[in-house]
Amino acid sequence: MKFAVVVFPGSNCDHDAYHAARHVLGQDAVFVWHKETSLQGADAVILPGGFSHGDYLRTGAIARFSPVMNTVTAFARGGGPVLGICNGFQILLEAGLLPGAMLRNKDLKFHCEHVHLRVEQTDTPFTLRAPVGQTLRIPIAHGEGNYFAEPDVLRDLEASRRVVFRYCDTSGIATPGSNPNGAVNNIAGICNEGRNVVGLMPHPERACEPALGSADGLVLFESVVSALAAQASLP
Amino acid sequence: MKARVFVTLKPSVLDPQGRTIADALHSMGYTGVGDVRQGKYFELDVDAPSADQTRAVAAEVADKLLANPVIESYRIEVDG
Amino acid sequence: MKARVFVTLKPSVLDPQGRTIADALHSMGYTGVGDVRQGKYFELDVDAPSADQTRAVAAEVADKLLANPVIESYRIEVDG
Amino acid sequence: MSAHDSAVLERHGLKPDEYDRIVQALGREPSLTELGIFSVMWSEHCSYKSSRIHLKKLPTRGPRVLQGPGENAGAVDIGGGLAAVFKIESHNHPSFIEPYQGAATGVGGIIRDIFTMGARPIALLNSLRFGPMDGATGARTRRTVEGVVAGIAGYGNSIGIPTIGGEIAFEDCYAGNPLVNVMCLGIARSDALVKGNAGGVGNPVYYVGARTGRDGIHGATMASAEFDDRSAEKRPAVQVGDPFMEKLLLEACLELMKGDALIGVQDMGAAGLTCATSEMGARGGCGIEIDVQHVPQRETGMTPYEIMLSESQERMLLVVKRGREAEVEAIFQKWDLHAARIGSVTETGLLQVKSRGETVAEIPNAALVDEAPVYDRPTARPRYLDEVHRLDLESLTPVSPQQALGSLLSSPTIASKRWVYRQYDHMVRTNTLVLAGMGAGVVRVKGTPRALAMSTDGNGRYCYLDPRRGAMLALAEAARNVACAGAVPIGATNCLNFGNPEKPDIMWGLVEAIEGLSDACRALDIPITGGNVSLYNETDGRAIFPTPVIGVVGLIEDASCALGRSFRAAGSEIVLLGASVGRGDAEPKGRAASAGLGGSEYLKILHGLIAGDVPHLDLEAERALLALLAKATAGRLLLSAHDCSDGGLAVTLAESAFDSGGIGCLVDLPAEGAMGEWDVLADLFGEAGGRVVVSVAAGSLGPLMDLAAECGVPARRVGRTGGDRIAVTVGGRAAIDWKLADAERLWSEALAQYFARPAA
Ligand SMILES: Nc1ncnc2c1ncn2[C@@H]1O[C@H](COP(=O)(O)OP(=O)(O)O)[C@@H](O)[C@H]1O
Ligand SMILES: [Mg+2]
Repeated sequence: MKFAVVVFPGSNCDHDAYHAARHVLGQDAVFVWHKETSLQGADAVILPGGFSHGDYLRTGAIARFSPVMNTVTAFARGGGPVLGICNGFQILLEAGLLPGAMLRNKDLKFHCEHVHLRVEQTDTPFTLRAPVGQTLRIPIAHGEGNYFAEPDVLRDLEASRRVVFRYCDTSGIATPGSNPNGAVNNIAGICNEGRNVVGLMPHPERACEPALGSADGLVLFESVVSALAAQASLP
Repeated sequence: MKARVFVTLKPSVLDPQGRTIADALHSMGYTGVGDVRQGKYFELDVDAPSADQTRAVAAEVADKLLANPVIESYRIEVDG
Repeated sequence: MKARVFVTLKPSVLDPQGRTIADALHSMGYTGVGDVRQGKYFELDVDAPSADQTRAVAAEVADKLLANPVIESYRIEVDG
Repeated sequence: MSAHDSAVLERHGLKPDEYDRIVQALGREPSLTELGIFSVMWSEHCSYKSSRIHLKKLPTRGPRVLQGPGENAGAVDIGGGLAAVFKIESHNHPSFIEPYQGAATGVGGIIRDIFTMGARPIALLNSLRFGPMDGATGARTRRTVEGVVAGIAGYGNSIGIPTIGGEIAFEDCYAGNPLVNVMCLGIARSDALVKGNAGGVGNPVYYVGARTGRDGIHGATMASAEFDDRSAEKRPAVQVGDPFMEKLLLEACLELMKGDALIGVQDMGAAGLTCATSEMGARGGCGIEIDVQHVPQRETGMTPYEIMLSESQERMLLVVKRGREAEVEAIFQKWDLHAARIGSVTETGLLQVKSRGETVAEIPNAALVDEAPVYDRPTARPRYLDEVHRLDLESLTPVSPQQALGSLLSSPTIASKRWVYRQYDHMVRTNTLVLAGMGAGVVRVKGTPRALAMSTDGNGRYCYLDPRRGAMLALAEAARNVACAGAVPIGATNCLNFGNPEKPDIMWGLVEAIEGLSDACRALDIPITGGNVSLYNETDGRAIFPTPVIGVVGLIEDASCALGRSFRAAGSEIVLLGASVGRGDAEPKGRAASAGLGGSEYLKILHGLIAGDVPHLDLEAERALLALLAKATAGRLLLSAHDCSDGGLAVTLAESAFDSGGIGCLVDLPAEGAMGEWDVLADLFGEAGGRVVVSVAAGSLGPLMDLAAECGVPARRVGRTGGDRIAVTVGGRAAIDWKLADAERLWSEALAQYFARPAA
């Protein structure tokens, strides 16, 4: 299968996502410049981490106007799997493909460290290979990952089981102490109603090889490969 | 003409920056300062013939780009 | 009373944020918007008996904490 | 006498005899613009006029050196057709004025030096010095630390280069003069290193990046008679960094460098356009003609003087091949950058500056770059040295080892730096093999089996007591650190932070340090490929300690052999490599003890003393130790390795247990004869070089001991990992017995606690 890694000006985890898809997973992967309008026939789209447009104004605020976002939106509406990682998640929020918004981390500091995530939902293309409740050890690296949504939106997210990842402690319990940024309900990642668009603040692409300290992030990429293979084998 | 756009977090949104500043001020002895809210402030040079048109452009720009309606609201002032 | 503090970069200090926003607006077709400058905006609830005293507290707080005198300047408005 | 009165010369920092040399070089009186150009190029910062003759003493050659000092950065061969390109630079003064922006623009500057060489930057490090975190200046220091750390993070994180290492120390002398040194390393194809040369008469000269403003125009040149009264306030002394702009420049330049349209490139750092044009012209032996009218400007009404001297950030100067303009412009266009053609290469050897066609400056490039004044400044051994070497331990009351360890672990210099490195994205680019805080920074080189380890080290306290040996110790420590990670040191860069060189005692320290560094580099076979000199680090006449900071780069042939500092398994054997105890040598008791504790963190923290002889160093032994570590790591004999430095053996043992997931240790150090209290303290807290604590699986103990004997390195099994305590005895007598979790909590929270204090 083929991954499209979208490159915005200021993306800086684009090479990392590409490396994970291509060299660790052994799948096909292409970079798509933000001014392009074709996804080059990709089966899945990754909006990578970084600081698109310097994160000036607001994270993801300017990137969502890039020409490629119309294509990504159409791809998402058509059910294509889209993964937004960190800045990619922020862009999905700004673009309205996912609900809510990001605030500064509650201590106003950038945090780069490994955290634990509990997989809450496995009926998304990016989590179907992970058992519910599995705890993943994956790094975060962000200054604005404090997820916020109005109470009614939040109720809806929870009721429709669209919180995909929650920050938790080593034993899988979502505690205040395991919440690195103040995100409401310890939310680390969510999906859309169609469940094909997933955004998360932690960086699974940084946790795909034991040499880097964890390979727990690999399951997200393996899941989408499986999801697409399953889809392809349908009549 | 010059338009000024003030973007603030909606009252329902917790403002971590404002909170931190308020805490710092209290610990510095400024107990008379209660709530602090931090927002953004933009000055736009708009090439428009009237104050009304300047305001209209600024409002469009604020709606589309400068403010995120999920968490923020804005106010506009136009010079002259 | 409410004090509003506007903190802006001094005129000749580079404002990368403002420039990036202006560039974005231009590529979105807002060619009538020229220069954009971005600053910070604070609302303080000050427990002081008069507008003058509110302003004085706000100025002190701006000097000490809200503005970085090396690159920024500020302006204060007091309600009422 | 001259066209410019003495006040003008003074404001430009030019001495009367320097002015005469300018007149001689030009064969006429300079215009004010020309004077400005000379003043920045002949400034200490650009010309190295006080240090140049001494820097020549540094060994800069070696079989791996592809580029020594003289270009934007040095480069060493790392095999597989690749080069590691690296350099360190200071941004001390700007960081004191505005900590966030000062540090951020320092990072931006060093990154540009690396990618101008055609290398993709893959790692950042730093070395920071601040005043004490408490006391009268504590609040200001804490604000400075917060700003500097946030600035380094803000720039590095945004541009996407991991900050993988560094060091921070706190000392009174830096209260009015913090040090911010930043290092960057990149990878290039060794046959495609790009130089800062101009060449090819008629080739176009391009300007790319941020528009020029009045920021950063040399302070000394500010309020000259030609300017109106308000110009000073229009000109901020501090620049604001724009990492987004630099990210675009980085990607665009690297894309351009893949082709062959480029002749040479240089960033506009110190002395801006002036330095870039004249240095590129001088290196290429040609002339450059520009018209400042074509320079993109951010402010209106800028004079040629201002444009030539502006130090606005994120700007590059390029010379490209004639006929390839469209191709070059298209690449920059893709990245939303505008490449402005501002002039061309000439055969004259002159820097010709025009403004709307009219010549405003015309100076031989060689006069600016190669013929700058060079001084052999007088030196004198400072008198304070006689005082500080006296150390009478008998007049002090010894502190119990356990209490001393607690004080050291919670002192800001030794405490965990997690509060700092958590703010740095140290994992972006997915190469980081040894996470921040776990020893030397280690990044793999994708597409090869290799990895690079790097470390920055300095020790102002040692250099204050003995600049020569202090500089040697700094190099040895940096080398040892990369060796502990499994690497062979292959090159070094240095940043020499000193006070006013016009003072003979400061100059003496500078020369001593350079000579010491040279000797150590020769002895350990580590060439210096570049560096930076930062002088005049003084506030109110008080100079900082002499502070050479060394960055060493090491090569790991098999990335999977990379090691961290922490124990990995309970029940492994702990071995001390190198001389067995803190005294380091076998001098008679008593004197030995004082020698062992001289200059130590123990003396400073527990007794408020900076005194004594600096720690022992034996370069031959150090060399043998490096060789042993290389063989032992390549043979996968070791589970962890951590060198003894600040705080001595006791702190090294504790740190080996920290971040291990709760693996304690049981250690017994050998006693020699009757041990007095001071002997025990010296063994535990003395900082003699050349020692490393390693842990090995039981089965590897024999092979390691054999290898050590073969390499001529003393090695002694001193204990075993395991349990939940740090327990150390000396000659069987209890010295330290502490619950690991308690010690680790103290160490890991100490620094953060300072920042939880009120802002005030
Ligand atoms: N302490 C030093 N040791 C060796 N080389 C040095 C030292 N300081 C400066 N250099 C070399 O002198 C040259 C000019 O340095 P510098 O002016 O700092 O470069 P830049 O123009 O990039 O700021 C560089 O090649 C640098 O490596
Ligand atoms: Mg340079």
